[in-house]
Order: sequence, then C-alpha cells, then structure tokens
Amino acid sequence: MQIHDLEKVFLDKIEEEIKIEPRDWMPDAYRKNLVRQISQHAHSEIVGMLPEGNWISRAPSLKRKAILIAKVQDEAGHGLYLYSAAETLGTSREETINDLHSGKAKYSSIFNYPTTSWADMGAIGWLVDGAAIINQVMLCRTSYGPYARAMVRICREESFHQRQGFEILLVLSRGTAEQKAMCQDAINRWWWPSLMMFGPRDGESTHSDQSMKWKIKRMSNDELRQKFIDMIAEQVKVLGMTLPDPDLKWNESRQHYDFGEIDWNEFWNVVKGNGPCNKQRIEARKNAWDEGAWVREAAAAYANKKKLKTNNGLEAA
Amino acid sequence: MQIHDLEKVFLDKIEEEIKIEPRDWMPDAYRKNLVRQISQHAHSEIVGMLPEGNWISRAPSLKRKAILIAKVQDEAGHGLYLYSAAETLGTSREETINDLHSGKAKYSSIFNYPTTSWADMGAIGWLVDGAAIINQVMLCRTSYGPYARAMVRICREESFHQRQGFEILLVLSRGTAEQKAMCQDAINRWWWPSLMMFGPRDGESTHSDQSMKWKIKRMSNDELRQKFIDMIAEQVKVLGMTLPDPDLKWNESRQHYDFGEIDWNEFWNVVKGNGPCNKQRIEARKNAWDEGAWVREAAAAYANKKKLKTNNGLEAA
Amino acid sequence: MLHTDSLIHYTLHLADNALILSQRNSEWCGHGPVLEQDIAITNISLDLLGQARNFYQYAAILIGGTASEDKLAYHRNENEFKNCLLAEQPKGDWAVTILRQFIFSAYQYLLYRQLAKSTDHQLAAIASKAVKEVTYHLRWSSEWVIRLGDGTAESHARMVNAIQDLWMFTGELFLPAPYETEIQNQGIITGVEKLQQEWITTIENTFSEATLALPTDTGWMQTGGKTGRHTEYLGRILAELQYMQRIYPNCEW
Amino acid sequence: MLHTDSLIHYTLHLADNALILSQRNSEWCGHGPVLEQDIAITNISLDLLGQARNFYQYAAILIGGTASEDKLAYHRNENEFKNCLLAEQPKGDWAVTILRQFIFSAYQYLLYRQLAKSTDHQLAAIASKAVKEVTYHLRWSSEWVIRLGDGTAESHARMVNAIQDLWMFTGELFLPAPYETEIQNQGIITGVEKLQQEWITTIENTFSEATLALPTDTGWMQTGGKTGRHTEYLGRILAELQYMQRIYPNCEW
Repeated sequence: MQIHDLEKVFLDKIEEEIKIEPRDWMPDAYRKNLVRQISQHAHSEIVGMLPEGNWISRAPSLKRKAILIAKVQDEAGHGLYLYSAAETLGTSREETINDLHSGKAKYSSIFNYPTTSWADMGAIGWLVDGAAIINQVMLCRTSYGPYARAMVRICREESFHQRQGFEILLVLSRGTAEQKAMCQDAINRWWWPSLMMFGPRDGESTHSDQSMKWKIKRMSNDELRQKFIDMIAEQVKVLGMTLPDPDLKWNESRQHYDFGEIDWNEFWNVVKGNGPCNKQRIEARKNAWDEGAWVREAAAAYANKKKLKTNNGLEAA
Repeated sequence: MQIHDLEKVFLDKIEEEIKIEPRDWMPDAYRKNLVRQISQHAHSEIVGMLPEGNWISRAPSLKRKAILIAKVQDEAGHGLYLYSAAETLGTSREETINDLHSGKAKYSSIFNYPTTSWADMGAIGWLVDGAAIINQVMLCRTSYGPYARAMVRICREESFHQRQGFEILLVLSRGTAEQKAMCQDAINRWWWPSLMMFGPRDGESTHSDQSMKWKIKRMSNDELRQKFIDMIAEQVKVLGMTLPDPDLKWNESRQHYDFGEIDWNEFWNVVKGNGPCNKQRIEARKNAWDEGAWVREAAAAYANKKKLKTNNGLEAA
Repeated sequence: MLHTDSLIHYTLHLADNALILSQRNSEWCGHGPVLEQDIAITNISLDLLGQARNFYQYAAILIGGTASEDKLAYHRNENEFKNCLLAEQPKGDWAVTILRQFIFSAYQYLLYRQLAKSTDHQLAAIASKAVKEVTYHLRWSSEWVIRLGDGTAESHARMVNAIQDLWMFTGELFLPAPYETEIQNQGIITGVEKLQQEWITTIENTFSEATLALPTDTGWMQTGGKTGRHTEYLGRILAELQYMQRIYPNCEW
Repeated sequence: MLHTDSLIHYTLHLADNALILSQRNSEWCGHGPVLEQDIAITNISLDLLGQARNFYQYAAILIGGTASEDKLAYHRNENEFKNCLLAEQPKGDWAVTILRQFIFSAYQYLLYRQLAKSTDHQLAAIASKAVKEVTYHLRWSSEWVIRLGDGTAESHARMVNAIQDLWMFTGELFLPAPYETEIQNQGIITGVEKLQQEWITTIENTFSEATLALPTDTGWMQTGGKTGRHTEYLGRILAELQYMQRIYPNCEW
C-alpha cells in the first residue's frame, strides 16, 4: 500500500472509533505526539510520588499512613502502565527516563509545588487528582488502544484517591480551629496551580488542534478546566471552605461558574523550570536512578549468569 | 654526647620536675608513648563531638542549645591543642588522623555509647567530663611541656563543662516525674562506662608502669578511678538520684567507697570495636574527612596560586 | 495482672518491630533503584504497617481504657519502644535494606509460624494472617540477596559490607526479654531462642547460593532494643513519625 | 495595636532568619571538612543563635503575657515562621553552605547596619551588637567564596552549582513583606529594597575575585518564606528543633 492509502485506513479507523493498535500503521507525527503525551503522563505519576511521599513518615495516624503509602504506590503502578504503553510505540523505558532527567521531557508542573502541611495530602487528592481525572476520563476514549486501556485502569484508582483526599479535608473541616485553618490554607495554595494543570488557554496550546483531530484529546483545555471548576465549586460547599478567587460565581446564562484570571506568568515560569521545587524533584529522581545503577547492573549480571547456566545445562544434557 | 649521657640528662630533668621540651633529646619509647597517648586524647575530643552533636538540633531550649553548641565547639578546640602538641613530637595531623580512620589509633571507648535522651547531655558532662578531668588534672603536671600546657587550658574548660552537665541534671532532678526518670535513666546508662574510662585494672594495663616512671602519668588507673567514685558518690546525693551499683558503700576503714565489679567483658569488647556505636562513629569521621577532601585541596591550590602571584609580583618589582 | 503486663509488652514488642521496619522501608517510596522494586519494598512496608496495626489494636484492648493504636504508636517515648535494634538501623543502600529485610523476614517467618499456634487466640490469628505476607517477603528478599551476592563484584562487595554492618544486631532477635520469658513460662509462646537454629540454616542456605559467607567471628552482639535501650537512630525516627500527634494531641485525622 | 503587630512580625522575621540558619549551620558541627572550619562555621551558628535569642526576647516583651523566647521558637507552627526560604535550604556541600552564608551575611551586614539607626531603640541595640559579628561572618565567607571559586576545577564547578541552587532564593531578601512595609511607613525601618544595590555590588566584587559569574538571567525568584509559605525543608527542621518542647510542654530545662 502507498502511504496515502495507509493514512486513509488510519483516518477511517479514527473516524469510526476503532482503536489504533501497536502494529497498525500510524503517521509519524501521531506516534511522536502520543509518545510525548504518554511519557509526560508517566513522568507525572513518578514525579508525583515525591510531594506526597514527603508526608509518609509524618502521617498523623496509622490508618492515614497506610492509605497514603498505598496511594503513592498506586502512582508508581500507573507509571508502570504508562511506560508500558509508551513501549508499545517503540520507546524504551530507559530512553523515556533519560528524557525526563535531561529536562527534554516534561511532567505536570503541579508537582513543582511543595507539600508543607498534612492538609496538602487532602488538597492534592481532591484538587490535583480531581483535575487529573477530568482529563483522564476523556483519555479513556483516546484513539490509541493501549493508552486508552491503561487509562481505564488508572481512572478507577484515581477516583478512589480523589474520594480519599476529599475525606482527609472533610475530617479537617470538622476538626479544631487549627485543623480548619490548615484545610483552608491548603485549598488556597493548591487551587490556582490545579487550574493550571489543564494547560494554556485554547488559543495558546501548541499540540491541541492536531490532538483533537486524531482523537487523542476529545475536549479542549478550556472546556476541561471549566468542567473542573464547576465540579469543585460545588464540592467546596460541603467542606464549608472557600476557593481563593473573588471572581468565582455562578453564571446563570452560561450555566457555568465564572472565574478570575489565572497567573499565566507564574504558569510559564514553572513550566520553564522556575517553580519552587523543579530542581529538587528532578534531582531526587536522578539520585534514585543513579544510586540504583549498581542494583540494575547486578540484577542484569545475575540474570545473564542464570541464562548461561541454563544453556550450558541444556547443552550438557 | 653519648646516648647514655643524653638519657641521663633526660632522666635528671624528669627527676627534677623540669619539663621536657620539643627540642630536647628524649628516648624513642618516650616519644612513641606520648604520641600514642596525646593522639588518642585528641581523637577522643574529636570523636567525642559526635554523641553530643547528636542533640544540638533537638536541645530543649535556646539557652541549652547555645551552651551545647559552645561545648561541642570547645571539644574541637581541645582537639586542635592536642594535635598541635602531637605535632611538636614530629607527627603531622594528617598522619594522626589517618591512624584514627584506619583503626590503628584508639579513642576513649565511652564515645561508642549512644546518646538517646536529652539527659545524656547532663550525664556526659557530669560523669564523662568528670572522669576526664580527674585524669587531666594529673596530666597538667605531666613531664612533656607542650602536653602539660595544653592540659592546663583544657582542664579549665572541662571543669566548666562538668558544672554545666551537673546543672542539666539538677534541673531535671527538680522537674516533672518524667524528667526525673530521664535523669536517673541517663545516670544508669553512663555510670559503668564512665568507670571504664580509667582503663583496665592496674595489673592489666600495658603502658602504665613506664608512663609512671617517666611521669607521663602520675597516678594509677585504679587510684584515679577510686578518686572519681568517691567524688561522684557524694555529688549524686545532691541530685537525689542513685548510682546503679548495689555494692556501692562507704568503707570507713579505707576512707573510700567500695564498689561492685566492672563488666570487663563489655569493656574489652567495646575496646575491640564491638561497642554500640564504634562503626557509626568512625564512619561519621571518615565521611567528614573524605567529603572534605575537595575543600582542603581547593584551599591548598588557592594558597599556592596566591604565593606564586606574590612571588611573581616581587620578581617583577 | 502480671500475666497481662507481660503479654502487653510482648504484643507491643511485635507491633514496634513491624512499625519501625515499615517506617524505614517506606523511605524508599519514590526513591527505589527501579520502579518494580520501589513498588515491592513499599508493599512490604505496607504489610508490616498492617501487622503493626493489628498488634497495637490488640495491645490497646489488653490495656483497655482510652488506649488505641494511635496512642500507642504516637504517644510513647523512645525508651518505651520495644523494637529490636535491627529494625531501626538506617535503610543504607539497597544491599543493607535487602539484607535487613531478609534477616528479619526469615526471623518473622519462623516466629509467626510458631505464634500461629499460640494459646492466645488473638495473637495466633494475627500471626497466621501475617505469615502469608512474610512468606512472600522472605522469598523476595532472599532472591535479592542471591542476585546481589552473585551479581557483580560491586554488588557482592556491598553485600559483604551490609553483613558487617548488620550482623551484630541479629543476636538480639533470639535473646528473650523478661516479658518474653514470662509469657513463655505461662505457655503463651514457645520461646524465641528455639528458632535460632532453623533461622541460621535459612540464612546459611541463601548465603551459600549468593556466594556470601556467614561471619565466622559472631562477635559481640548489640542488645537493648527489646527493653527500650536504643541506638541514636530511633529518636530521630520518632521525631518525624510522632510529629503531628505531638503538636496536635487529641485530634481526629 | 497594628503598629505593634507589624513590629512583632518583623522582629520574629529577624529572629527566625537567624535561628533557622543557625540550625542549618550547626549540622556541620563535628562534620566539617577541616577542624578549624568546623569551629568557624559552628561559631557563626552560635552567633546567629545569639541574635535569634535577642530578637525573640524582644518579641516576647512586645507580645507580653507568657510569651518567651522558647515559646516563640518551639511552639509556633511552620506557617507562622517568617524566615526567608534561603535560610531553610539544606546545608548541601561546603560550597552551598559557604555561598549561602556569604549571601546572607552580605545581606545581614547591610540590614543590621541600617537597623542600628532605627528609631526603635531595642532593635537598634540588638543590631549594632550583631553587626560586629556579621562583619566577621562576611569576611570569613567571602574569603571562602574566593578560595573555592579560584581554587581547583572541582571547587569552582561546585561553586557554580551552588549559585544555580541558591540564586532563586535571593530575591525574597529584598522584597518587603506587608509587615515590613507597614513599619517602614511608620518610620521604624528604612526599607530592605534600598539595600539591594549595595548588596549586589558586594556579591559582584567577591564573585569577580573568585572568578565566578553572576547569573545573567536572574529568572523567577522564589518567595513566600517571610509570610509563612515555606519549602518542604522547614517542616523537617522544625520536627527536630521542636521535638522536646512538643513532647514535654511546660517543663523547665
């Protein structure tokens, strides 16, 4: 078949909502776009372990400690699914990881903010995972099969995490004055960064148009962001807390919440690497990787020895 | 002069209580014995910074924190005096330190016990520094001039430290039930190890006889130990605490306190390197030294550059 | 009454062992040498935390009144903690963590298997659930001991170092504390010293496959943890672990 | 009343800066690269602790009631601490410690010199005493910046790294917090932004002698410490620092 025939088959599948699978022909740009997005997503899971991991040793009850450890571990699991999905596109895990460490690949900027109080564990679950889910629910129907299937598994766990996060805040919101203050403070700090998670405004998003055409994405950044705001603006009432946006109010005609201006200057700065924790996060990941080099080498060497022994055994037999 | 004439001059000086000075002739064995003892003493000051340093970050009041930092810093200063005294005998600081790291040189075994409560800061000051002082007061009159003079300075500061340690315990002994228990617990843990600081029983001490003849030492291990016990057994009454020795009681005929058997098995094991913290202490010192290598090299390189510039400047002028 | 006291101490000893080792292992979470092993060690941390909670909950019932798992974990002081010194040692490199886990799992496996037959039905129930988890921990950690011991020259050297670092803390595992002797006399447990022979055989077999040598000079063993005399590490562990509860006592979380 | 509130906040800000940096520097005690420098950095730690105590004592007087230096240092929470983010960053290697101290001493030197002329006589008195200490800190640390910058290739590279690590925390020093603006309006202080030019000249001169370059892209600056928004490091510092007082409140030590 000629390239343009292949392309037609591909586009027809997209049109007919048939998933693209690893062995199918796909345009290079589609592959590249997916690799970029999936690996960015994988890195976000892995880097995202760090801000929450910061509170494992200090979780205020054994039950919360167990829930938190399990949650961070789930994120590692999500990372694994996603690295595997990226591998189906011909990119090895090592390459993907190297791109993270070199700064070539990005991860969600939200994880460049520090977790400075226990309430942040609640706010991350509720707001950050909440924002992620809005995005991921859409991705469960993304056009690339392995990515869509990974997303289905991930979504199930993420909504569990979001409920847990909300519950942490709910307990705080019903606690002592100090706990209430802790809760409100965390919401204040995480609200705007979580809105930024949906990326730049539609007009300024580089990859969006093509992604929509290929049904990698199915809703625009601004649509997703609005959906999130509408959801959270209702849920915050249950907590008896407020969102730190004086312009936030229900717009009867739009049937949506209006909201204030996002600080895009901060957004672009954090993306560029100037967030409070960018250096710290990447260094933590690099250190883990570098200090683990001898372990990976030992495991490989041992596996080789084993294989040789087995082969020799077979030959001798 | 012949060797035996030199030796006679040396021994006459010892006899007449004239200090031996760095440029004086001295027997090799005297020099060796002194280097061993002084560097062991220096190492004890340096390693001794670690158990107390362990509580600087957690000192329970700002005043206590300041006193503790100053105290540990004094110990570093004592280390400096003593390394200098050893250098007058022709041993460089680097050699001395290498001997510590290789395990060739010893330091006081007491610092191989852990500091696990704030009260340990008091017990170390009162008991450990107390035992050290008994030894050091004698060493102020030791036959080697630089060592004796270092000791005079050190003794002055040490007795200050001992008073501070006692005062920490005094406050605890007048505090809450928990503080009192903390105080007694620390005394229980530090009492026997501090008795071991005076070394093996007279019969089993390798270096003692010769050291006494040369007036490096002027009292035997057992004499010093008895002196210490007699002192502490009185002071503990002021604290309203007890020493953990059922056999401890005043002996009217000896005019000394009798006391129970020391666990010499433990003593020799800790000396051999099997104490709770031997590995930890030496590793901390080695790490500090190794990680400081690039700093020392940079300082040396810069000093060299400076010297070259000055020389070139002079030549050009 | 003494009966219960010793049983409480013993139950806390089991709980503290599991909690402190869980805390140490959880330091790897997000920092493991490879993602699959990050997950595995975190999983062990979670299992141990679960065991700790079961033991604390039982101790809280024995103590009665307002005792609770969180009161016991967060409001006892360092010298009330009864974990073995081995559990509180720093996580070190991957070799130290693996070796400690292997030593500990081999011990816990035998201990829980024995405890599952205890006349104390509550302890028996907790132990028989836990023994399943520990069986997996033991397999995983012994596989890693072999992989590292028989891997590269570097990994072998690191394992040898780890053995040197940790061996002196193994004696305490099999030295009964007074409260253990007490409930052993009462027939509640069989006695930990009886496990030592089988334990050393487990260690020896795996070491031999890993081309690692058992220390010949077993040397002087460090003890004290079981009766509240710890190394300098526990204080710092507790400062973090108990931070929130100490600052905000009597809150719900 | 507002007058006093801002003055209290400002005094606490000065105290917290000194305390947290003192705590960081004291981590070197017993672990310095060479004995003389172990003593020197510990000495700076002691001086800073002394400054912190003077400021806390003054704040306690302003607050009145049962306030005390220890209550203020040991019983405030993370988001009440007003130190600059720079002070709480990890000690890092000797290059990071030296650079941080140099940056901070250059700042403190100008700040205290200005503060010594404050209409608030208590602040003025504390500052004029402290400026003598800081003069020495500045000399010592700038000598080390030069020595490391112009030492070996490795030490130069480490200084370059340290600059990359720390530079983004320098902007906050000269960005007045609301309480600073407030007491500046009241004529108590002259305003920290006026110090920036002289500060950068100090940095530049020493860097130039050290063959080090000022960052050209000054980039985005991290802020928040002065108003209680910290990095993840402060929480861990306080967990240790406050440990004893939190466990045993209302005790004498």
